[in-house]
Amino acid sequence: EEARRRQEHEAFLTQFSFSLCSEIIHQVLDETIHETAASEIQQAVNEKAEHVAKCTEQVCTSLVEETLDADIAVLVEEILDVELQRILKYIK
Amino acid sequence: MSKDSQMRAAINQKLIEMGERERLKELLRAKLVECGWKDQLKAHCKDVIREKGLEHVTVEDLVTEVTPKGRALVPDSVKKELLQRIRAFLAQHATL
Amino acid sequence: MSKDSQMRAAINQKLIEMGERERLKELLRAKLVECGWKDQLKAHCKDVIREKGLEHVTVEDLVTEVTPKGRALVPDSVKKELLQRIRAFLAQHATL
Repeated sequence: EEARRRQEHEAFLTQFSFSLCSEIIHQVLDETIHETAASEIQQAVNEKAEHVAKCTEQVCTSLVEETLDADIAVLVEEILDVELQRILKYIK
Repeated sequence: MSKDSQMRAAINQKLIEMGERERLKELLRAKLVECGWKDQLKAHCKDVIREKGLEHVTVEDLVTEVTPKGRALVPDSVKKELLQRIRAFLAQHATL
Repeated sequence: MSKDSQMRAAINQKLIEMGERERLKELLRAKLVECGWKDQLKAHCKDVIREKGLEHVTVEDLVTEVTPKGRALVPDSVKKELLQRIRAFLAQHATL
Protein backbone atom coordinates (compact mmCIF):
# COMPACT_ATOMS: atom_id res chain seq x y z
CA GLU A 1 0.00 0.00 0.00
CA GLU A 2 2.81 2.33 0.95
CA ALA A 3 4.66 1.56 -2.31
CA ARG A 4 1.50 2.12 -4.33
CA ARG A 5 0.87 5.49 -2.62
CA ARG A 6 4.46 6.51 -3.21
CA GLN A 7 4.20 5.57 -6.87
CA GLU A 8 0.95 7.54 -7.27
CA HIS A 9 2.54 10.54 -5.58
CA GLU A 10 5.53 10.38 -7.91
CA ALA A 11 3.24 10.22 -10.93
CA PHE A 12 1.29 13.20 -9.63
CA LEU A 13 4.46 15.23 -9.09
CA THR A 14 5.70 14.42 -12.57
CA GLN A 15 2.43 15.46 -14.15
CA PHE A 16 2.21 18.56 -11.93
CA SER A 17 5.78 19.58 -12.77
CA PHE A 18 5.06 19.41 -16.47
CA SER A 19 1.85 21.37 -16.24
CA LEU A 20 3.39 24.01 -13.95
CA CYS A 21 6.41 24.31 -16.25
CA SER A 22 4.27 24.84 -19.31
CA GLU A 23 1.98 27.25 -17.43
CA ILE A 24 4.95 29.38 -16.36
CA ILE A 25 6.47 29.30 -19.84
CA HIS A 26 3.18 30.42 -21.38
CA GLN A 27 2.68 33.16 -18.86
CA VAL A 28 6.22 34.55 -19.16
CA LEU A 29 6.22 34.30 -22.95
CA ASP A 30 2.85 36.02 -23.26
CA GLU A 31 3.95 38.85 -20.97
CA THR A 32 7.35 39.23 -22.61
CA ILE A 33 5.97 39.09 -26.15
CA HIS A 34 3.39 41.73 -25.31
CA GLU A 35 5.97 44.01 -23.67
CA THR A 36 8.41 43.54 -26.54
CA ALA A 37 5.78 44.17 -29.22
CA ALA A 38 4.60 47.34 -27.46
CA SER A 39 8.12 48.64 -26.96
CA GLU A 40 9.17 47.84 -30.56
CA ILE A 41 6.13 49.67 -31.91
CA GLN A 42 6.85 52.62 -29.63
CA GLN A 43 10.47 52.62 -30.75
CA ALA A 44 9.43 52.53 -34.41
CA VAL A 45 7.03 55.43 -33.78
CA ASN A 46 9.81 57.45 -32.11
CA GLU A 47 12.29 56.67 -34.88
CA LYS A 48 9.78 57.70 -37.51
CA ALA A 49 9.02 60.96 -35.70
CA GLU A 50 12.76 61.71 -35.50
CA HIS A 51 13.16 60.90 -39.17
CA VAL A 52 10.26 63.14 -40.19
CA ALA A 53 11.60 65.94 -37.96
CA LYS A 54 15.09 65.67 -39.45
CA CYS A 55 13.82 65.62 -43.04
CA THR A 56 11.42 68.51 -42.36
CA GLU A 57 14.37 70.58 -41.16
CA GLN A 58 16.33 69.66 -44.28
CA VAL A 59 13.39 70.64 -46.51
CA CYS A 60 13.08 73.91 -44.63
CA THR A 61 16.80 74.65 -45.03
CA SER A 62 16.71 73.90 -48.75
CA LEU A 63 13.61 76.05 -49.18
CA VAL A 64 15.37 78.96 -47.46
CA GLU A 65 18.50 78.45 -49.56
CA GLU A 66 16.55 78.22 -52.78
CA THR A 67 14.64 81.41 -52.01
CA LEU A 68 17.79 83.25 -50.92
CA ASP A 69 19.75 82.15 -54.00
CA ALA A 70 17.02 83.41 -56.30
CA ASP A 71 16.53 86.66 -54.39
CA ILE A 72 20.25 87.37 -54.02
CA ALA A 73 20.75 86.92 -57.76
CA VAL A 74 17.92 89.36 -58.53
CA LEU A 75 19.15 91.84 -55.94
CA VAL A 76 22.72 91.72 -57.26
CA GLU A 77 21.57 92.25 -60.82
CA GLU A 78 19.44 95.20 -59.79
CA ILE A 79 22.23 96.81 -57.80
CA LEU A 80 24.82 96.33 -60.52
CA ASP A 81 22.39 97.75 -63.03
CA VAL A 82 21.73 100.82 -60.91
CA GLU A 83 25.47 101.32 -60.31
CA LEU A 84 26.17 100.98 -64.00
CA GLN A 85 23.46 103.50 -64.89
CA ARG A 86 24.87 105.86 -62.32
CA ILE A 87 28.37 105.63 -63.80
CA LEU A 88 27.07 106.04 -67.35
CA LYS A 89 25.14 109.11 -66.29
CA TYR A 90 28.27 110.44 -64.64
CA ILE A 91 30.39 109.84 -67.76
CA LYS A 92 27.83 111.56 -69.94
CA MET B 1 -12.47 18.44 -4.19
CA SER B 2 -10.41 15.41 -5.19
CA LYS B 3 -7.18 14.55 -3.43
CA ASP B 4 -5.15 15.59 -6.48
CA SER B 5 -6.74 18.98 -6.78
CA GLN B 6 -6.35 19.55 -3.06
CA MET B 7 -2.67 18.76 -3.38
CA ARG B 8 -2.35 20.93 -6.45
CA ALA B 9 -3.95 23.85 -4.63
CA ALA B 10 -1.68 23.32 -1.62
CA ILE B 11 1.47 23.25 -3.73
CA ASN B 12 0.41 26.31 -5.72
CA GLN B 13 -0.23 28.10 -2.47
CA LYS B 14 3.24 27.16 -1.22
CA LEU B 15 4.87 28.23 -4.50
CA ILE B 16 3.31 31.65 -4.18
CA GLU B 17 3.87 32.02 -0.44
CA MET B 18 7.54 31.15 -0.71
CA GLY B 19 8.04 33.43 -3.68
CA GLU B 20 9.16 30.48 -5.77
CA ARG B 21 6.69 31.12 -8.55
CA GLU B 22 8.08 34.63 -9.07
CA ARG B 23 11.65 33.30 -8.87
CA LEU B 24 10.86 30.70 -11.52
CA LYS B 25 9.44 33.40 -13.78
CA GLU B 26 12.51 35.58 -13.18
CA LEU B 27 14.79 32.66 -13.94
CA LEU B 28 12.97 32.02 -17.20
CA ARG B 29 13.09 35.71 -18.17
CA ALA B 30 16.83 35.81 -17.51
CA LYS B 31 17.41 32.63 -19.50
CA LEU B 32 15.42 33.99 -22.43
CA VAL B 33 17.66 37.05 -22.54
CA GLU B 34 20.82 34.99 -22.04
CA CYS B 35 20.10 32.53 -24.85
CA GLY B 36 19.35 35.32 -27.34
CA TRP B 37 15.61 34.56 -27.54
CA LYS B 38 14.68 38.14 -26.65
CA ASP B 39 16.95 39.59 -29.33
CA GLN B 40 15.49 37.20 -31.89
CA LEU B 41 12.00 38.25 -30.85
CA LYS B 42 12.88 41.94 -31.15
CA ALA B 43 14.35 41.35 -34.60
CA HIS B 44 11.23 39.46 -35.66
CA CYS B 45 9.02 42.32 -34.40
CA LYS B 46 11.10 44.80 -36.39
CA ASP B 47 10.76 42.64 -39.53
CA VAL B 48 6.98 42.46 -39.19
CA ILE B 49 6.70 46.23 -38.59
CA ARG B 50 8.89 46.86 -41.64
CA GLU B 51 6.92 44.43 -43.84
CA LYS B 52 3.45 45.61 -42.86
CA GLY B 53 4.27 49.28 -42.38
CA LEU B 54 4.07 50.98 -39.00
CA GLU B 55 0.72 52.58 -39.74
CA HIS B 56 -0.87 49.18 -40.36
CA VAL B 57 0.28 47.41 -37.18
CA THR B 58 -1.23 47.55 -33.71
CA VAL B 59 0.36 45.99 -30.64
CA GLU B 60 -2.28 43.25 -30.74
CA ASP B 61 -1.56 42.47 -34.41
CA LEU B 62 2.12 42.26 -33.69
CA VAL B 63 1.58 39.98 -30.69
CA THR B 64 -0.60 37.64 -32.78
CA GLU B 65 1.95 37.65 -35.57
CA VAL B 66 5.08 36.95 -33.52
CA THR B 67 3.70 34.62 -30.83
CA PRO B 68 3.97 31.33 -32.78
CA LYS B 69 7.59 32.00 -33.68
CA GLY B 70 8.29 33.31 -30.17
CA ARG B 71 7.03 30.06 -28.66
CA ALA B 72 8.87 27.90 -31.16
CA LEU B 73 12.14 29.70 -30.54
CA VAL B 74 12.40 28.83 -26.83
CA PRO B 75 15.32 26.40 -26.58
CA ASP B 76 14.60 22.96 -25.13
CA SER B 77 17.51 23.40 -22.74
CA VAL B 78 15.74 26.38 -21.14
CA LYS B 79 12.49 24.43 -20.74
CA LYS B 80 14.44 21.51 -19.31
CA GLU B 81 16.24 23.69 -16.78
CA LEU B 82 12.95 25.19 -15.60
CA LEU B 83 11.43 21.74 -15.25
CA GLN B 84 14.43 20.53 -13.24
CA ARG B 85 14.09 23.45 -10.88
CA ILE B 86 10.36 22.82 -10.42
CA ARG B 87 11.03 19.13 -9.74
CA ALA B 88 13.70 19.99 -7.19
CA PHE B 89 11.33 22.37 -5.42
CA LEU B 90 8.54 19.84 -5.37
CA ALA B 91 10.83 17.07 -4.14
CA GLN B 92 11.75 19.28 -1.24
CA HIS B 93 8.36 20.74 -0.39
CA ALA B 94 5.63 18.46 -1.69
CA THR B 95 6.04 15.60 0.71
CA LEU B 96 3.56 12.79 0.91
CA MET C 1 16.98 56.53 -53.39
CA SER C 2 17.84 56.71 -49.70
CA LYS C 3 15.22 56.73 -46.95
CA ASP C 4 16.02 60.38 -46.25
CA SER C 5 15.66 61.53 -49.83
CA GLN C 6 12.40 59.58 -50.19
CA MET C 7 11.03 61.34 -47.14
CA ARG C 8 12.22 64.75 -48.32
CA ALA C 9 10.66 64.12 -51.72
CA ALA C 10 7.36 63.15 -50.07
CA ILE C 11 7.36 66.30 -47.93
CA ASN C 12 8.20 68.53 -50.90
CA GLN C 13 5.56 66.81 -53.03
CA LYS C 14 2.89 67.56 -50.43
CA LEU C 15 4.04 71.18 -50.06
CA ILE C 16 4.03 71.73 -53.83
CA GLU C 17 0.71 69.93 -54.42
CA MET C 18 -1.13 72.23 -52.09
CA GLY C 19 0.68 75.41 -53.09
CA GLU C 20 2.21 75.67 -49.63
CA ARG C 21 5.80 75.75 -50.91
CA GLU C 22 5.13 78.97 -52.81
CA ARG C 23 3.27 80.46 -49.85
CA LEU C 24 6.24 79.64 -47.60
CA LYS C 25 8.63 81.35 -49.99
CA GLU C 26 6.41 84.41 -50.03
CA LEU C 27 6.24 84.41 -46.25
CA LEU C 28 10.03 84.17 -46.09
CA ARG C 29 10.44 87.05 -48.52
CA ALA C 30 8.06 89.20 -46.51
CA LYS C 31 9.89 88.36 -43.29
CA LEU C 32 13.25 89.19 -44.89
CA VAL C 33 12.04 92.62 -45.90
CA GLU C 34 10.43 93.16 -42.51
CA CYS C 35 13.57 92.29 -40.57
CA GLY C 36 15.83 94.49 -42.69
CA TRP C 37 17.68 91.64 -44.36
CA LYS C 38 17.22 93.11 -47.83
CA ASP C 39 18.59 96.50 -46.81
CA GLN C 40 21.59 94.95 -45.04
CA LEU C 41 22.40 92.85 -48.08
CA LYS C 42 22.06 95.79 -50.45
CA ALA C 43 24.51 97.76 -48.30
CA HIS C 44 26.89 94.81 -48.32
CA CYS C 45 26.71 94.58 -52.13
CA LYS C 46 27.51 98.25 -52.43
CA ASP C 47 30.49 97.83 -50.10
CA VAL C 48 31.87 95.01 -52.21
CA ILE C 49 31.40 97.00 -55.42
CA ARG C 50 33.15 99.97 -53.85
CA GLU C 51 36.05 97.82 -52.64
CA LYS C 52 36.61 95.94 -55.89
CA GLY C 53 35.57 98.60 -58.34
CA LEU C 54 32.57 98.25 -60.61
CA GLU C 55 34.69 97.34 -63.62
CA HIS C 56 36.06 94.30 -61.79
CA VAL C 57 32.76 92.85 -60.65
CA THR C 58 30.44 90.51 -62.56
CA VAL C 59 27.00 89.35 -61.45
CA GLU C 60 28.42 85.88 -60.70
CA ASP C 61 31.31 87.28 -58.64
CA LEU C 62 29.05 89.43 -56.58
CA VAL C 63 26.55 86.61 -56.01
CA THR C 64 29.38 84.31 -54.87
CA GLU C 65 30.76 87.05 -52.66
CA VAL C 66 27.56 88.05 -50.87
CA THR C 67 25.75 84.71 -50.63
CA PRO C 68 27.46 83.49 -47.42
CA LYS C 69 26.64 86.74 -45.66
CA GLY C 70 23.12 86.69 -47.12
CA ARG C 71 22.55 83.26 -45.62
CA ALA C 72 24.11 84.17 -42.30
CA LEU C 73 21.98 87.30 -42.01
CA VAL C 74 18.68 85.41 -41.99
CA PRO C 75 17.50 85.63 -38.35
CA ASP C 76 17.04 82.32 -36.54
CA SER C 77 13.56 83.41 -35.53
CA VAL C 78 12.56 83.58 -39.20
CA LYS C 79 13.94 80.10 -39.92
CA LYS C 80 12.21 78.83 -36.80
CA GLU C 81 8.89 80.32 -37.81
CA LEU C 82 9.15 78.75 -41.23
CA LEU C 83 9.97 75.36 -39.75
CA GLN C 84 7.02 75.59 -37.37
CA ARG C 85 4.75 76.41 -40.24
CA ILE C 86 5.98 73.40 -42.27
CA ARG C 87 5.52 71.14 -39.24
CA ALA C 88 2.00 72.42 -38.66
CA PHE C 89 1.17 71.95 -42.33
CA LEU C 90 2.45 68.38 -42.36
CA ALA C 91 0.63 67.56 -39.14
CA GLN C 92 -2.58 68.72 -40.72
CA HIS C 93 -2.22 67.46 -44.27
CA ALA C 94 0.23 64.64 -44.61
CA THR C 95 0.47 61.01 -43.61
CA LEU C 96 4.14 60.39 -44.08
